Amino acid sequence: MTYQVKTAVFEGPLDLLLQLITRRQVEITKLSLTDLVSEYLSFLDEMRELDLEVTSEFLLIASTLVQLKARHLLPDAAVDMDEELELMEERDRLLSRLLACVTFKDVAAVLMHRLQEATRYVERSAGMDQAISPRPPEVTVPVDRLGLFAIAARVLAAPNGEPDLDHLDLELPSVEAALGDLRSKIEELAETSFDEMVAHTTRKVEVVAYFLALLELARWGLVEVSQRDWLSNIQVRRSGGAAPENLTSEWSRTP
Amino acid sequence: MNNRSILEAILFVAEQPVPVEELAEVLEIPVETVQAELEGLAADLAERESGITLRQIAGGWRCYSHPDAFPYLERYASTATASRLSNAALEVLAVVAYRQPVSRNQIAEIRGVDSDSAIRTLERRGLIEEVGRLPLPGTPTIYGTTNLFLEKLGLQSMGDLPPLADHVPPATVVETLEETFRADA
Amino acid sequence: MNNRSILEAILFVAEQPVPVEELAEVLEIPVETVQAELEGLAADLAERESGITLRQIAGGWRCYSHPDAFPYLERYASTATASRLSNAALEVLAVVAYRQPVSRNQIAEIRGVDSDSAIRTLERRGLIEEVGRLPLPGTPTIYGTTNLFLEKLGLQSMGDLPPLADHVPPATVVETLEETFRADA
Repeated sequence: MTYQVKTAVFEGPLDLLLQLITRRQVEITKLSLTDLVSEYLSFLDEMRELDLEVTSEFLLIASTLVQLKARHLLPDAAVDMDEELELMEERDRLLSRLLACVTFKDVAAVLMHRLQEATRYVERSAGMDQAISPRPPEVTVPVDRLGLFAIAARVLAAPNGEPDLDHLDLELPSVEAALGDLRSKIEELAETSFDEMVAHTTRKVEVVAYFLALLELARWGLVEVSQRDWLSNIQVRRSGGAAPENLTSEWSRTP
Repeated sequence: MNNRSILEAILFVAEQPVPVEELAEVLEIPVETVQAELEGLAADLAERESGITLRQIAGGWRCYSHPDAFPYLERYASTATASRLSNAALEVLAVVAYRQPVSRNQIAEIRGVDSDSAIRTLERRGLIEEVGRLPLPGTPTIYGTTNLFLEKLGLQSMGDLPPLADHVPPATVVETLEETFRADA
Repeated sequence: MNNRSILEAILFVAEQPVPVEELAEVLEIPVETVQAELEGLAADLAERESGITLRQIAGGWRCYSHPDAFPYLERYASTATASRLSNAALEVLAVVAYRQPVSRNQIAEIRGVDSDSAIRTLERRGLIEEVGRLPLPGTPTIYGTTNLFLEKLGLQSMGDLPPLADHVPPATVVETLEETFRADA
């Protein structure tokens, strides 16, 4: 299990290498190539076991590291000058790519900060008041048909923007909480309507949560629901049955 | 940030008069305090001869441009920037063009943000128009593009717009999902 | 009505950043005077802790609500805040911002990983766009940032981005890395 946690946090071979390095940043001056190489290699093994995609890029970096390590361990061995030069070139390339990667990661953090800052500035989009606004003599559409097509493709391709799980987690009302609330209400009231049950909510998603909770209660046989026609209020009545022990909802959140 | 500034910020972005009770709720302060602050703010703006005025109107408060600035606003309205459509308006226009007839709510749902003022702008500019009502509670208006739209985009008919269907592979949605799961460590 | 108030009124109704030249034309006064008045107005608003701020952005001037009021605006309008970009998308955005125009392959090379879906995400969000094609086999697309990028980041121009050199890791880190990888250490 720990593997998944580990592997989920890096993206690509450079990223992996960086993480292995920064993990020991406490003592960056004592960074040992030997340790680094063995860790990188063991990671590749783990990835293979987990059947993750090991690209040639991963292997290329691994082989460079191994070569460097070999050279490191055998400083006096006779070496082929050509091979040596090639290795040095490869090393420099790796080094400069690592540095570029670190640099852009740093910039990305700055951009994120700026984006967050900028969203806090809200512009006024109401325009001129209709009552006093003069009709502009000639409206300009700053795109042609292909431009408009591109915009449509962009906007229509991603309804409601990107799905963002962090947000969902924070903002979705809990069905479990709604369940608890409904159960205590139905204990108290014996008979009520869905509209009354959700009278205190302010957002549509909360109503949805309550609706799901109500379905769950009906499934457990704790309430009876009825409706005169499809647009009328849903009537909810406590049914005779006692609550079974240890009810678990499929909406329960697993930590 | 003090209450007066917060009220000023809210009324700056508001697209219609905001009832004092609503403001009191947002700031979690008594209605009387809000009323007093707003009167103070309105007096302030008037005193320093601001280009913005604050008025109590139609059951709420709203900011307006100062009436004396009207001749200049008229001239501004005919400049390049003012007559060019904003990004938001262009997005709404694209949605209406490809999804017509479409309602306010459908547009907002697609864009993920409230789009009322952009819709008003496009309507006022004659690029979209009401084409009917939906048989739903509140009978929401549905919009379509106009002949002026065709003219402005140099189109002979709507058939001249590149078809969208072949260009929106559902794969992109899958990929976006995938990326969200993968990259957000 | 004085120039400053007229400018305030115009920027209050403007739906996008207004270039200073355009304002000068509307008011029939020199560009320098407009610039000075706007700077004065911005300072004024800041000094009296107004809920409105005036910023020079994406080639023009535009009024915004004060960032400190944002939590209240969210409560007032329950604004759908733009959903966050993933780390991968942010990194690609950083590469495009500083290396533009840049191709898919060049981006992948720098990040050491395939970046296609992050590129698509950014394109869809309107933050980057195709700016041309390379004269190579397969004529690969090259990307650049958009005006919306400037606006979303609160930048006046690309020159406002901090120089890349500021983000290069400190010498000690570079040295240690180099030492580690040096064969004859």
